[in-house]
Amino acid sequence: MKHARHRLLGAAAYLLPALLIFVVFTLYPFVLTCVQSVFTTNAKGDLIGFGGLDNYVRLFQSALYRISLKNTIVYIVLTVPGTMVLSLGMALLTSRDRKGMGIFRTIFTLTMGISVAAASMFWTFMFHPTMGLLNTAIEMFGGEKIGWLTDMDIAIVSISIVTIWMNTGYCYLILLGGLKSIDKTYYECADIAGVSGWQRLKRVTLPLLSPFLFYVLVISVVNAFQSFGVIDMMTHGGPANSTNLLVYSIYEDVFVNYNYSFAAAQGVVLFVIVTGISLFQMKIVERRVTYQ
Amino acid sequence: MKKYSLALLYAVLILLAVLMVFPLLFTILLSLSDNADIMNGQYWPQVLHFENYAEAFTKANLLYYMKNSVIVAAVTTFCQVALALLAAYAIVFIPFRGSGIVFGLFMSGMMIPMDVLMITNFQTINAAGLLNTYAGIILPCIGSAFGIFLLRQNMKQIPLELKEASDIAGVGQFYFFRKVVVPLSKNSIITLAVYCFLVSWNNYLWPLIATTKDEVRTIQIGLRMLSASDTQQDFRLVAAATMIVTIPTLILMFFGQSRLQEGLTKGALK
Amino acid sequence: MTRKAIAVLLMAVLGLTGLTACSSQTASEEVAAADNAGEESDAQETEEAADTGKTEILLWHVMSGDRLEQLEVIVDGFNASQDQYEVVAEAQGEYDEANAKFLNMAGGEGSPAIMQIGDQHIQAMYDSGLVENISDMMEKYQYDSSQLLAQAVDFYTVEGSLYAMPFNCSSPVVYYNVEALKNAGLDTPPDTFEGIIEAASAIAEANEGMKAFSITSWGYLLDQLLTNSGYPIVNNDNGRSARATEAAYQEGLLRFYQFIQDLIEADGFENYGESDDDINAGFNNGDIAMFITTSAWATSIMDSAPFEVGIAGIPHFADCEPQGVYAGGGAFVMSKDLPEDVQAGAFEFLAYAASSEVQAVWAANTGYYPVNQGAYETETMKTLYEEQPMMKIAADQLLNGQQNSITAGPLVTTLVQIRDDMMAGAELVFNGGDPQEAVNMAVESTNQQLEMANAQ
Amino acid sequence: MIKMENIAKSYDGNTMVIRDIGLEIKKGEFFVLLGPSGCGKSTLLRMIAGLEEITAGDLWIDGRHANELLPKERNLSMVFQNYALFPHMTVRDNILFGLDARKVAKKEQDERLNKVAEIMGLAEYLKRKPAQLSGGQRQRVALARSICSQTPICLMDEPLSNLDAKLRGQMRGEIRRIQRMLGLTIVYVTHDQVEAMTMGDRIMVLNEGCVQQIGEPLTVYNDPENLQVATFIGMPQMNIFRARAEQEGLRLNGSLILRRCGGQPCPAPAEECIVGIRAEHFRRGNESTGYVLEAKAAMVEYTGDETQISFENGQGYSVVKWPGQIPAEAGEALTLGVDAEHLYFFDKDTGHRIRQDGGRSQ
Repeated sequence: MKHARHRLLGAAAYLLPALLIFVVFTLYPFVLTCVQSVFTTNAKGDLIGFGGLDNYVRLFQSALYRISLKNTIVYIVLTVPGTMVLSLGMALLTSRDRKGMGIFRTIFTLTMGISVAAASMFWTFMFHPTMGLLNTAIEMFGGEKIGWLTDMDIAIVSISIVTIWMNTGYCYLILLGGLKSIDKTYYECADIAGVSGWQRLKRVTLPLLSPFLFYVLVISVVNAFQSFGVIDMMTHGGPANSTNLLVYSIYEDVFVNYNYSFAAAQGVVLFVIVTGISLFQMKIVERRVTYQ
Repeated sequence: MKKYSLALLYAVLILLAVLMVFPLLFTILLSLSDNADIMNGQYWPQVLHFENYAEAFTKANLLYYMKNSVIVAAVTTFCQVALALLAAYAIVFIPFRGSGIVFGLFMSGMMIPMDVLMITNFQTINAAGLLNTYAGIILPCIGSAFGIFLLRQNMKQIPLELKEASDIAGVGQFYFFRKVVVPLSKNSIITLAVYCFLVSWNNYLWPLIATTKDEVRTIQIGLRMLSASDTQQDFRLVAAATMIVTIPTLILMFFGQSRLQEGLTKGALK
Repeated sequence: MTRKAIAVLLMAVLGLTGLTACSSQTASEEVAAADNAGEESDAQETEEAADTGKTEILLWHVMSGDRLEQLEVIVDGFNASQDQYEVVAEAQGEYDEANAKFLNMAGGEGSPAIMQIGDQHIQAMYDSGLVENISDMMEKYQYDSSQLLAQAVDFYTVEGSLYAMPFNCSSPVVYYNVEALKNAGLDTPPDTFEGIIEAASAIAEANEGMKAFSITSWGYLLDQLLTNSGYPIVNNDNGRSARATEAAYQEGLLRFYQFIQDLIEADGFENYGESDDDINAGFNNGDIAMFITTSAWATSIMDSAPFEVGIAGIPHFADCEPQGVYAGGGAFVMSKDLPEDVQAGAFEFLAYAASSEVQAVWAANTGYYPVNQGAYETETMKTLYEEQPMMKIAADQLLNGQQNSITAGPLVTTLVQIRDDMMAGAELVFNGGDPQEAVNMAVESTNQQLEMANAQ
Repeated sequence: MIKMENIAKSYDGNTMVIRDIGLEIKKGEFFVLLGPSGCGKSTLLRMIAGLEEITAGDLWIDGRHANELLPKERNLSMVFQNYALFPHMTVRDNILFGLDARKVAKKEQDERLNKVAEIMGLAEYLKRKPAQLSGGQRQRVALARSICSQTPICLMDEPLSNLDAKLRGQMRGEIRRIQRMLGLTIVYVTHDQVEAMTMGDRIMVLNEGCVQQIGEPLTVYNDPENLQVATFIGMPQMNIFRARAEQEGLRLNGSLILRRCGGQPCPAPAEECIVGIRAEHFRRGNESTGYVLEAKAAMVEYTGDETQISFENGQGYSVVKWPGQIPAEAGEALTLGVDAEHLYFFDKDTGHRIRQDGGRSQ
C-alpha cells in the first residue's frame, strides 16, 4: 500500500500547478456561473434572490435567444463543411512533392498566424460597401453592389467566409500532416491493383485520413460555437441580430445589459450543447474512423 | 501526371493562393495610399506612403502595445508549456488511481468558453490586486488543456521500460523527467510553444478586460480601439496598424510551419 | 522520492509567484521608464504626480481620435491651471466594457474618481449607488448650476437631483448636399418626413439617380426623432414621474418605419446598416443627398466632403408640433465617498470642464455644443457661428425646444437595450421587412428587458 | 542471496497469476526461470525487481526483507527484452546512466566505463547513438549498463530474444563468461530451453504460475518431475504414448507393441499410464536392448549433422533422432531398440513422474 500512497503524493506535486490554475480560473468561475444561473443578480454581480429555473424558462421563451441559436446553427452549417472541404482540397493538391509546392504550403498555412482582430480588419476593408474590393470588382463587371455586412441575409454568409478563411490555415496543417503520415505502401498496392484517381481517394486516402478529418471536425465545431471576435469587430451582432451568435449574446448580456444571471444561464446551456455534440462526435462518428 | 492535368492543378492552386492572400495584399495596398485616394476608390497608390506606418506606430502607440504583447505571449507560452509538461508527465508516468478523472477534468476545460467566465475572472484578478499587471493577464490563460492533451499523446509513445530502467538505476522522478522525458518530447514542446504563442498573441478580449491602463495592454487591443473608434475611419492608419500587428506572427508562422505540422499531426492521432 | 516531489512543488509555486512578482515589478518598472513618443502617456503623469505632491484624480473616458486630443487639451489645461490636483485620463475602449468594470470594482482600489458615461447609462449608474449626488456637491462647493444648459440638467436629473455633470452634448442633425438640393429646387431640406418623400423623385432626376435620404440604424437617432415629434419612449412620462415599466414608443416608431418603407418604394433611401463611416463615405460619394447623424461629427464631415455641406434641424411628422430634442451625448459621474481632497479636486475638474470658455473651445473643435449657457456669448462661439452658421442650428434645436417630460429625454435603466431593439427593427425595415412586425419584435424585447431590470 | 517463500501474485484479486512459489538463489549463481510465454516468469522477475507489487508471500534480498523496498533500494540492475536504451543519449551516457544519482565520483565513473567498454568491445562506439548500432551492439550496451552499476544482482528479461540465431549463440557464451568473471548473481528469464540448458547453473521450470521443477540442467533433462517438464525440455519434444503393461511388453496407444527381450524387467506400473521416450534414445537395429519396437517410417528429414525419422504411432507421429546422415526412405520398416532406463513413466491423470522405486514424485 505504501507504493500507492507514495505515488499519489508524487503525482500531486507535478499536477498541482496546472490543477491550481485550472481550479481558480476555469472550474471556480464555471461553478459560480452555474450558481448565478439559478439566482438573480444586480448590476454589480452580487447574488440577490434565488430565482430557480426562471432564467432558463425565460431563455427558451425569448425570441432573441431562439434567433441567436438559429444563427449559430446556420453559422456552423456554413463554416464547418466549408473549412473542411477547402482545407482538404488544398491538402490533397499539395501532398505530392512537386516544384513550387513549398510556396503554396506556406501561403495556405498563412492564415493561422493572423489574429482575429487583424483578420476582421482585412475583411472589413474587403466588404466595405463603397470602396471595398469586392463591391468595386463586382461593379467593374457591371454587377450590382452587395451589402456584405448590411444585408440581413448576407451578413451571416460574410462572417462565415471570414471564419473559413481564418480556420483553413490550422485545418490545412493538420490534414497535410495526416496525408504525409499515410504509409506509402498503401498507395503502392493501390497502384498495382490499378486503383487510381477517384476510387483511390474514396477507398484508400479518405479512410486512412479519417482520424485527422475527425479531429478537424471536432475542433471546428467547438471553435464555431465559441466564435466571438469576428462578430464583435465587424457586425456587433447586426444587422437586425442576424449575426448575433450564442457567445455574442452572452457578451451583450454581461457587458451591455448587466444581466449576469441571464448570461450565466446562456453560458451553462452553451456548455451543455458543446459537450453534448463533442460526446456525440466521440461516440458515433469515431466508430467510422479507421486508425492505422 | 499528363501535361494538361498538371496545368489544371497549378491553375487551381494559384486561384486558391490568390483567394487566401488577397485580403492581405489589399490591406497592404490601403496602408500605403492616403485617404483621399481611398475615398474615391482609386487603389493603386501613385506615391507609396511609408510614413503611414511610422504614424501608426506613434499615433496608435503600437510600439508600446507590441512590447507588452511580446512579454505577455512569451511568458504565457513558457508557463503553459511548463505546466502542461508537468501535468502530462504525472498523468502518463505516475500511475495513480485518479489520473483518468484528472485528465477528463482538464479536457472538460477545453469545452468551457472562456468568454463566459471573464467577469468572474476579472473579479478574482481585481481582488488579488493583479489588475493592470502582466500576471493579471497571464495567470488565467496558462492552464492549457490542449497542451496537456498534446504532450500526453507524445509521452505515451515513450516506452514504459525507460521509466522502469530509471527506477531500477536509482534515478529520481525529477531526474527522469528532466533528463529523459523532456528531451524526448522536444518536438512536441516546440509545436506547443509556437501554438501557444500564436493563441496568446491573438488573444483579444481578455487582455482588455483585465486591464484599465494602457501600460500593460497588448497589441490586439490597440487594433480594436483603433477600429472601434467612432470617429471618421482613418483607413490608411488602421490598415498600417493591422499590418504591423500581423507581421510578427506571419514571420513566426513562416519558420514554425514545418515543425508545427509534424507536431500537430502526432497530436491529432488519438 | 517525496523530498524530490516537494522540491518540484516548491519550484513550480515559486516559479509562479516569481513570475507574478517580476511581471508586476516589470510593469511598474516599465511605468517609470515608459518611452512614450508623441501622445502623452498616462504612465508619465502617475510618476510625476507622485513627486510633485499633487493629489491624483483618475479619469476614465471612452474618447478616441481627434476628440481624444481635445479632451487632453482640457485635462492638460486643468492640470496647468492649478497646482493642487493632477487629473490622469485613461482610455477604456468602449462604454460597455468601461461601465462593467466600474460597476464590478464597486469603488475598490484602482477605480476612477471621475468616469465618462453615455446618456443611456445614467439610470444604471444611479441604481448602482456608486455615484455621487452632484447637486449635493454643488451645494458643498457653492457651484452656481444655473449657468448650465437647462435641458442638459433636466436629462441627468434623477429624483430631483443631478447625478452627472453634463460634458459633451450633441443632438442629431440633417447634413445635406447644398448643391444637390439646389439642383432639385430646394434651398433647405424639407422639415417633415412627408416632405422628404415628395422631394425624392425631384432629387433623383436632378442628380442622376441620387437617393434623397438615409440614416444609420443607430437607436440614439431614432429615439431623438420620436422625441422631436412628441412621442415618449417609455411610460410614466418617459420614466420621469416614476420608474418606467414598459415601452411607449410603439406609435411613433411605427410611423417612422412606415416613412422608411414609403421612401424605399419611392426609391429615395439607401441602406448603410449601422455603419457611420459607410454612410459618410456614401454621402461624400454623392450616393445620397441628405443623411442624419449626430452633430458631434460636424467638423470631420464638413472637412472630408468634396462639396459644400449644409446642416439643418431634424424633421418631424407633418401633423406633430416639433418639440426639439433631449440633451443627448455624454457626461461625467463622480465616484461616491471619495477622500476629501480627491473629491474636491474631482469636482473642481468637473466645474472647469463645464466652464464657458472651456466648453466654447471644446464645441468649436468637435461639433458638440456647449453645455454652459455662458459659452454662447464667448468670442470663440460667436466667431464660430458667424463663420459656420450651420453649427448654431444644432444648438438652437435644443435651446428653442420645449421643456417637458418628452424633451427631458427617457430615464430608464435599459435605454441601451431599447435603442438596440429600435435598431434591430430599423434594420429589418431597411431590408424590406414589415414595419408592424418590426415594431412588435422591438416592443416584446424592450418589455422583457424592462421586466428583468426592474426585478433586480 | 535471493529468497522467496509462498510468493503469489494476482492483478484482479481472484485469478492468481503466480501461485505459491518458493526459491532460494545462492550468491554468484546463474539461475534461469524457464517456461512457455504467459507462465508468469517475467512477472516473477519484475516482482524481484520491485516493478510489480507482491500480492502475498515474502521476498528477501541479501538478507533484507524486500517486499516494500523501491526498485532502487534493492541494489540490483536489469536488462530489458528490448534493451530500454535512451534514444537521445550517446552509448557513453546510456552506460553511465544513473551513476550520478548514486553519487559515484566522475573519475570512478570513467574508470568503470573504460573497463566495461573494453570487456564488451564497445570502446569505439561510445560516441554513437543507440539508433546507429546493430541489435547485438545495442544488447551489449544494455548489458554494459548493468555491469557498470556494479550491483551484485543482475536481472535479465529474455535479453537475447531479439537477436538472430548466430548472434544469440555468441552472446550466450559472452554473458556466461562475464558472469563468472565478475561473480554476478544472475536471474535470467527465457522461453528458449537451449539458453536455459547452456547457461543456467540451475533452472526453475514454470507453467501457469506454479513451479514444475528446480534443478541443474541435466537433472531436469534426465529426471523430469512431470509431463510438462519432460515435454518442454528437449528438442525435438519427447515422444509420448499411452501404455498398458501386457504379457510380452508394453502396448503403445493400443496399436504398437514394445516387446521385451531380455535385460531387467521394465518398471511399468500395473494399470495404464503414459510412457515417454526421447527421440535420441531409440537405437538402430536390434542391438541387445531391453525393448524393441517395429514401426514404419513416415517421413525422413536431414539437418546435415543429424537425421530425424518420424513414424506412425497409432495416434499421430513420433520421432527418432540419430546423429549423421542415415539413408532411409518413407515407408521403410524400422526396428527400434530402447533401454529400460530410457523409459519415463508418468501418471495418466496427474502427469506426475512414476519412478523406478515405485514412488511417485509430488
